[in-house]
Amino acid sequence: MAKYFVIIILLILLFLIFWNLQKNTAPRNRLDLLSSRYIDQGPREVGSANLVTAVVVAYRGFDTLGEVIVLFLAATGVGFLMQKRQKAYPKSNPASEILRTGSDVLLPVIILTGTYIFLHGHLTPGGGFQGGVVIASGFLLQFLARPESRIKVRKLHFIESISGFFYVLSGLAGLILAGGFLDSRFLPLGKWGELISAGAIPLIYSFIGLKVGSELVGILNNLKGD
Amino acid sequence: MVEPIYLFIILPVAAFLMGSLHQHLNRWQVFIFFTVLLFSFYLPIPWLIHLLKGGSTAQVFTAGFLPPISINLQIGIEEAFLMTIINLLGIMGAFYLLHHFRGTVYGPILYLVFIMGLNGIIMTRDLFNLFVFMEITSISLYSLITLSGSSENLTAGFKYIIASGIASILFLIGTIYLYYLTGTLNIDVMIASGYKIVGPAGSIALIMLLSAIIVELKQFPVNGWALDIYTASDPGIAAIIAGGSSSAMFFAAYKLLPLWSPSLSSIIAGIGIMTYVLMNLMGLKQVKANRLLGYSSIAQIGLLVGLSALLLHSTPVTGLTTIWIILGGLLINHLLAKAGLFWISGLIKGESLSSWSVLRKYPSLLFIFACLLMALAGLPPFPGFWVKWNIAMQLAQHKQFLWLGFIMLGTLLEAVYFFRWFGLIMKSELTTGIRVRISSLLPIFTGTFLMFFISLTMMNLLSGFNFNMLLPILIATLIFALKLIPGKLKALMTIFIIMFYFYFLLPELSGLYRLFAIIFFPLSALFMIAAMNKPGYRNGYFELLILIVLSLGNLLTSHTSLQFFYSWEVITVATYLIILRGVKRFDTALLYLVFSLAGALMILAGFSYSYAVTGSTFLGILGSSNSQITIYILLVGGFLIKTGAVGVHIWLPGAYAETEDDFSPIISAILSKTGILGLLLVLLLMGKSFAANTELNTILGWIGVLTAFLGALFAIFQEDLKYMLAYSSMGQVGYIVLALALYSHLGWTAALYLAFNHIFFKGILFLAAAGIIQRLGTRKMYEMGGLINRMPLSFLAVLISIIALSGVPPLSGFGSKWLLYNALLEKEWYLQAALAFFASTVAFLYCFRLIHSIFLGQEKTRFRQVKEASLWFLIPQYVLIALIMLISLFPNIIIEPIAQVMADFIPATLSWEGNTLMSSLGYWNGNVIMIITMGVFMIPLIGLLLRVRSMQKVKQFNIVYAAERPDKPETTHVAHNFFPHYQKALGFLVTPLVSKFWAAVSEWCHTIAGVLRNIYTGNGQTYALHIVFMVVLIYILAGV
Amino acid sequence: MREMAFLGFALVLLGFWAMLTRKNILRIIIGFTIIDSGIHLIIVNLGYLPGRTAPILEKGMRVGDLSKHFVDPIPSALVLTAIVIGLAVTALMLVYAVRIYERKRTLNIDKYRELKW
Amino acid sequence: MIMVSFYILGIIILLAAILAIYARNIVTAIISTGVISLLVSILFLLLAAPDVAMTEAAIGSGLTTMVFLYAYNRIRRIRERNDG
Repeated sequence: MAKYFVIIILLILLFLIFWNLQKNTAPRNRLDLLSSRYIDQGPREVGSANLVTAVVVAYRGFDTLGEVIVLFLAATGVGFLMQKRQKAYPKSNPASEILRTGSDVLLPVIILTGTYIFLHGHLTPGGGFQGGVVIASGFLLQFLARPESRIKVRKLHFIESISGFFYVLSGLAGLILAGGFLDSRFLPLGKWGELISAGAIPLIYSFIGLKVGSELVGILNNLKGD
Repeated sequence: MVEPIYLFIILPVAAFLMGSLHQHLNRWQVFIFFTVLLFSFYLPIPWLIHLLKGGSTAQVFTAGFLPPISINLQIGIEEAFLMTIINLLGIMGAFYLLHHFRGTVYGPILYLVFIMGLNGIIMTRDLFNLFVFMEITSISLYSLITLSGSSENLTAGFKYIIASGIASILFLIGTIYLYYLTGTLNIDVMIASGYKIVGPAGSIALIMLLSAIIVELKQFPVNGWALDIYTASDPGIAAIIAGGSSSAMFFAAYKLLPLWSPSLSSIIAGIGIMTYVLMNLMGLKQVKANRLLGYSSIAQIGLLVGLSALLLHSTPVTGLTTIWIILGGLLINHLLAKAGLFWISGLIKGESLSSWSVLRKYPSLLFIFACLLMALAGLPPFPGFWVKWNIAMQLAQHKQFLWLGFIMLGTLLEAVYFFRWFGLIMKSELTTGIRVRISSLLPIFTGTFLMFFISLTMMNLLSGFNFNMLLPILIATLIFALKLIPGKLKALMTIFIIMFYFYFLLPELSGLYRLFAIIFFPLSALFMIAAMNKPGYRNGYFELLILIVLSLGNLLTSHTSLQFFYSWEVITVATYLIILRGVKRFDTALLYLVFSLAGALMILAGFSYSYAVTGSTFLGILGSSNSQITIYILLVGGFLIKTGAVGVHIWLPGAYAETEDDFSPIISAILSKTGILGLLLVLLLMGKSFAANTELNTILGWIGVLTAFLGALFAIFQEDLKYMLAYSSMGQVGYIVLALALYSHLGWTAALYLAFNHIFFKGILFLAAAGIIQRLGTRKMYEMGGLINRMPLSFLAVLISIIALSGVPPLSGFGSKWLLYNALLEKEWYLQAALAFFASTVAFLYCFRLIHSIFLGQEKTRFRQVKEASLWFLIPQYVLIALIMLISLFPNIIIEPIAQVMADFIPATLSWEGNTLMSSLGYWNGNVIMIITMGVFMIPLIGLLLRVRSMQKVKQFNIVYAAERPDKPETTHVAHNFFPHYQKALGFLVTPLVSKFWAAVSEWCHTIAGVLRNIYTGNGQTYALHIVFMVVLIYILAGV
Repeated sequence: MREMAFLGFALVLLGFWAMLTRKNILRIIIGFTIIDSGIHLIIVNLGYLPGRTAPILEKGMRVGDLSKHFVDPIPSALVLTAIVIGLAVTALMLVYAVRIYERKRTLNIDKYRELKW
Repeated sequence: MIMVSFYILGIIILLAAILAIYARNIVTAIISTGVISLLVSILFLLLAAPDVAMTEAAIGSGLTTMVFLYAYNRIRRIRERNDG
C-alpha cells in the first residue's frame, strides 16, 4: 500500500510539472521562421502539395531514413527473437467461408488502395508509411481468413530488401545528381498538384511503402506462428 | 576523404541486402559484414588526420538544403576521434562475437545497424534526429541482448525496454517543447537562441530532456536496469554497450551541454560524481564478476558526465586541450579497458569473482587483466593515470576541491574492489573452466596494446616524451619476456642492471639526491644477493624489483611533480605486486595497496593544490605563501602513510613480515626511505620561511616519536620473528621522522645518519631472519632456541646489529642516538627526548628477546640438525657488518658528507676536530668509544661463546602446569609470552585501537553499500518509478 | 488548444499509472501505448493554430503566402516518425512478452527478479 | 461544435484508458487501447493533421492492436499446451 501511496504522490507531482509546463507555454498565433519557410517555399522548392510530405521526405528525409531503419530493426528483431520459437502449437480454428471469400475479394482492392495512398503522398494526406500499413492490413485479413496459409517469406524478404536498397539508392541519386543525400529533386519537379510531380517524392514514397508493407507483413507473419 | 554520409548509405544497404540475400551470400556474408565494418572504421580516420593537422570542422548537409532547414551532420575533431575508437571497438567486438553470428543473419544485421546508430548519435546536429538515432541503437540492442537466449537475457532486456521507453517519452516531450519555444530543432541554432528558452516552460522542457539523457547514461539512481543488462547479456554485447553506446550517449550529452542553465549543469555534475562514488561504493559488495564490471562501467561514465559538466560549463574554460585530454582520455581508457574486461569475462565459465582464478593458468591473459585493472584504477603507465593527474590539476585550478575529494574517494573505492578481486584471483583455489578462442583473444590483446600506445601519446602531450620514465617499464618487460632464464641468473642480471643504471645516474645527481641514490641503488643491489639463494624461475620477482629500483632513480631525477608522482605510483604498484606474489593471503597486500594509494591521492591533492596557486608543476616551487598549510598537511600526510606512522601503520606489519623473506629487507630497510625522501623534499621545497617555523613541525615530531615508542612497544609482544622486526622498523622510521621534524642542521644530519644505520642493521636482521626461517621452517620465536651452536655466524650478525639498533656504545647506533638527542635538546624538545629515550629502552627489550629466544636457551631436538644459514644470506649480512664497523670506527666518513649536504639548506652547527664530532652540547669521538667498549664487551662475549657448547640442565620440577595437560604445548615454553609483566604494565597501549578503527571504517563502508544497493530490487517497475522520482527530484532541485 | 494538451498529459499519467502499478506485463505494454498516444496528441497540439487548415495545398491556392493559413507541418512530421518508432518498440515488447512467457510461464513482472543488487 | 465533440471524445478516451488498465479480460483491454488510438486519430483530424490521423488510425488502432492480439494469442496457446 505504501508503494501505491508513493506512486500516487509522484504522479501528482509529475502532473504538477506538466501543468506548469503547459500553463507557461504561450499560445501561438503565428508560425516560426522555419515552418513558415517550409510552407512558403515548400511547394516551389520540392514541388509537393502536401507540406507534411515535403517535410517528411525532403527536408527531414534523414529522419525518415532513420524511421525506415527503425521499422526494419523491429522486423529483424522480431525475426531474431522468434527464430528459436517452439513449434507445434495447437491449431487455431478455421475461419468462416464468408471471411475467406471476402478477404480474397478484398485483398487486391486493399493493395490498390495502399498503392494509391503512397503514390499520392505528395498530393493528399498519407504516404509511404500509411500506404504500407494498408497493404499489410490486406495480408492481415488473409492471415485471419486462412490461418493455415503460408506466405512466401523469401519473396517477402526480397521485396523488402530491394525496396530498401532502392530507397537508399534514390537518396544516393540525390547526393550525386542534386544537392545532397536524400534530395528528392534529382527528378524534374513538374507542376505541383499533378501525380507526376514533386521530383522523386512519389518514387521514394513507393519504395518506403513497399518496404514498410513487407516489413509489417513479416512482423505479423512471425507473430502469427505456424 | 570519404564523405561521412556514405556511412548512412553503405551500412543500411548492406543491412537491407543481407536480410534477403543471405541464402545466396553464404560465406560472403561474413566477408561483407567485416568489409562494411572496416569501411566504417576507415571513414573517420582521414578526417581525424585532416582535423589534427588543423583542418576545419566539416558539415554534411542532407536533402540539399542548408541547416536549420534540413538535418545536418558534423564531423569535427571530437566526432572523428570518437567515431574512430567506437568503430574500432565495433570491429573488435564483431570479431569477438563471430561465433555467435554463425548461422544467423539477424545478428550481423542488427549489429551493423547498431554501429550505424552510434555514429549517427555522434554526428547529428539535430535534436529530433538524435532521438531517432538513439532509438535505432536501443532497438537494435533490445534484440541483441537476447543473443544467448537465456531467461535472464529476456527479463533484463524487458527492464531495459521499460526504462529506455520512458526515457524516450521524456526526450520527446522535452524536444517538442524546446521546438515550440525556439522554433528550431537544430542543436546549434537552439543553443544560439537559448535566450528563448525561458521561464518555467523552458526549464521544464530542459529538465525532461536532461532526465532522458541521464537515464540513457545510466546514472544513479536510474540505472538498475543497466546493471541487469551488464549482468545478463552476453559479454560481447555488454562490451559494446559499456564501451560503445555509453560513449556515444556521453557525446550526445556533451553536445547538449551548452543548453543547460547553470543550476541544471551543477545538478548534472552532482549526479555524475555521486554516481561515480556510490557505484564504486556499492561495487564493494559485489561478488558477481559481470555485475561488478557493470557497477564500474556506470561509475566511469558518471565520472565523465560529472567532469564534463564541471569543467566545461559551470566554470570558465581554460586550457581546452587539457580538458579534452581528460574527457577523451577517460573515455578511451574506459572504453578499451572495460570492453577488454567484458571480453575476458566471456572466456570464463563461472560468474563469481573467484572463478577468474583460472586466469593464473594463462599468464598472458592474467597480465592483460592486471593491465586493464590498473588502467581503470588510474595507475601508470596507462591512459587513466594521465587523466587522473589532469583531473586533479584542473579541478584544483577551478577550486572544485569538494568534488575533487569525492572523485578521489571514488577512485580509492574502485581500486579496493578491483585489487581485492585481483588478489582473490591470485590467491584463491585454482578453478577450471575457460574457453579460449583465438577470435576472442585477438580483440583483447589489440585493445590492451592500443592502450599502451595511447598512454604514450598522452605522455607526449602532457609532459613531453621522457624516455627515462619509460625505461624501468621497458627493461622490466624485456626481462619478463625472457621467461626461461633461471632465477639465479636473473638475480645476477638484476644486480648488474641496477649498478649499471646507478653508474649512469650518479653523475646527474648531487647533494641530497646522491645520498638517496646510494641508499636506493648499491644497497638494494647488495640485498639482492640474498635472492641467489632461492631456486626456480621466480617469474615476476626480479622484473618488479628492477621496476621498483629504477623508478626510485626516476624519483630522484624528477623535475616536475608529475614525473615524481608517476614514479611514485609505479613504485607503489610494483611493490604491491611483489608483496602479493609472496603473501599467502591477499588482504595483506591489499591493505598495503589501499593505504599506499590513499597516501598517493593525498600527495596528488597536495601537488594539485600547489599547481592551483602557483600555476606550475615544477617541483622547486611548492605552494606560495597563502596556501602552504594545506599543501604541507596533504603532502606530509601522504608521505607519512608511506613511512607507516602511527594511526596509518596497520598496513605495515603484514606487508613487511608476510612478504617473501628476501624481499622483507628491501621493503623495510630501503623502500621505507622513500617516505623519508618525500618528507624531506616537502620540508625543503616548501620554502624556509614557512617550513622552518611552522607549528605543524611540532605535530610531525610528536607523530614521529609516538611512532617510535608504539612501534617498539608493539614489537616486544610479538611471537613472530618477522612481525617483531617489522614493528621495530616502524619504530625506527619514527625516530627519523622525529629528527626531520626538528628542522635543524643537527636534526637532519641525525635523520639521514639514522636512516643509513637503520638500513644496515635492519638489513642484517631481516636477512638473518630469512636464513633462520629457511633452515627452521618456522617464524615463531618460542619454537627456536639454542641456535647459537648451529648458526654462529647468524648469531654474530644479529648480535652486532642489535647493538647497532639499541643505540648503546660502541656501534654506530650510539652515534645516531647521540646526534638525535643533541638535536632534540638543542631545540628544547625535552618531552619528546624523554619519550624517545624511553622508546629506546623498550627497543632494548625486544633486542634482548631476539638473542635470548632464538640463539640462547635450550636447543630444540627437532632443530639439532640444522645447518648455518645459506651463504647467500650471509654475504650481504657481513658486508653490512663491515659497513657498520666502518662507520662506527670512522663516523666522519658518513656524517661529514651528510652534514655537508644539509649545510646547503641549513647553516651547520656541527664541526669536526679530527675524528671528534663537536656539537653545541658536547662531543663524540667514535674511535675512542669504540675501542674502550670493544674491550669491555669482547671479554664476556668470548666467555659466552666458549661456555655455550655445554648443555644446560633443567631442574626436575620446572613446569608451570602442575597437574594439567596444557592445551597448547608451546605455551609452556619460557620464550612464549616473554614479557608478561610488561604486558601488564603497558599492555593497554598496544590494544589494537587503530586496527579496530580501520576495520570499523571498512565495515561501515560495506554496510552502507549493502543498504544502498537495496534500491536495485530487480523489479522493472521499481526502476521505472526511480525515473519518475528522479524527474521530480531534478525539478525540485532546479527550483523552477 | 490547452484542453487537448491536458488530455494528452492525462493519458500520459494514466499510462504511467498502468506501467507502475499493473503487474501483468501485457498491461504494462498497454500503458506504454497509452502514453504514446498521449504524447502524440501533445505534439500535434503544439503545432496547431486555431482556425487554420492542414498544410496541404489545393487547387487555387496561391503559393508563397500560406504561412498565415496553415498549421505547423513540423510536429506532424515528427509524430509520424514517433508513431512508427512506437509501433516498433511495442512489437518488440510484445515479442519479449511471448518469449518470457515461454520461459517463465508467468506474465507477472514481480516474478522476474532473479537479477538484483 | 468542435469543442463539444472534443469534450465528448476526451471523456470517452479517458474512460477507454481506464478500461484498458482495469478491464478483467485482457482482450477487452487490448481493444480499448485500439479505441483510444482511433479516437485520438479523430482528434488529430480536429487539429488539422490528417496525415497523422491516418497514420495513428492505421498503425495505432489497426496494426498495433493486431500485433497485440497475435502476441496474446500465442501466449494463450502456450498456456493451453502447457495445461493440456
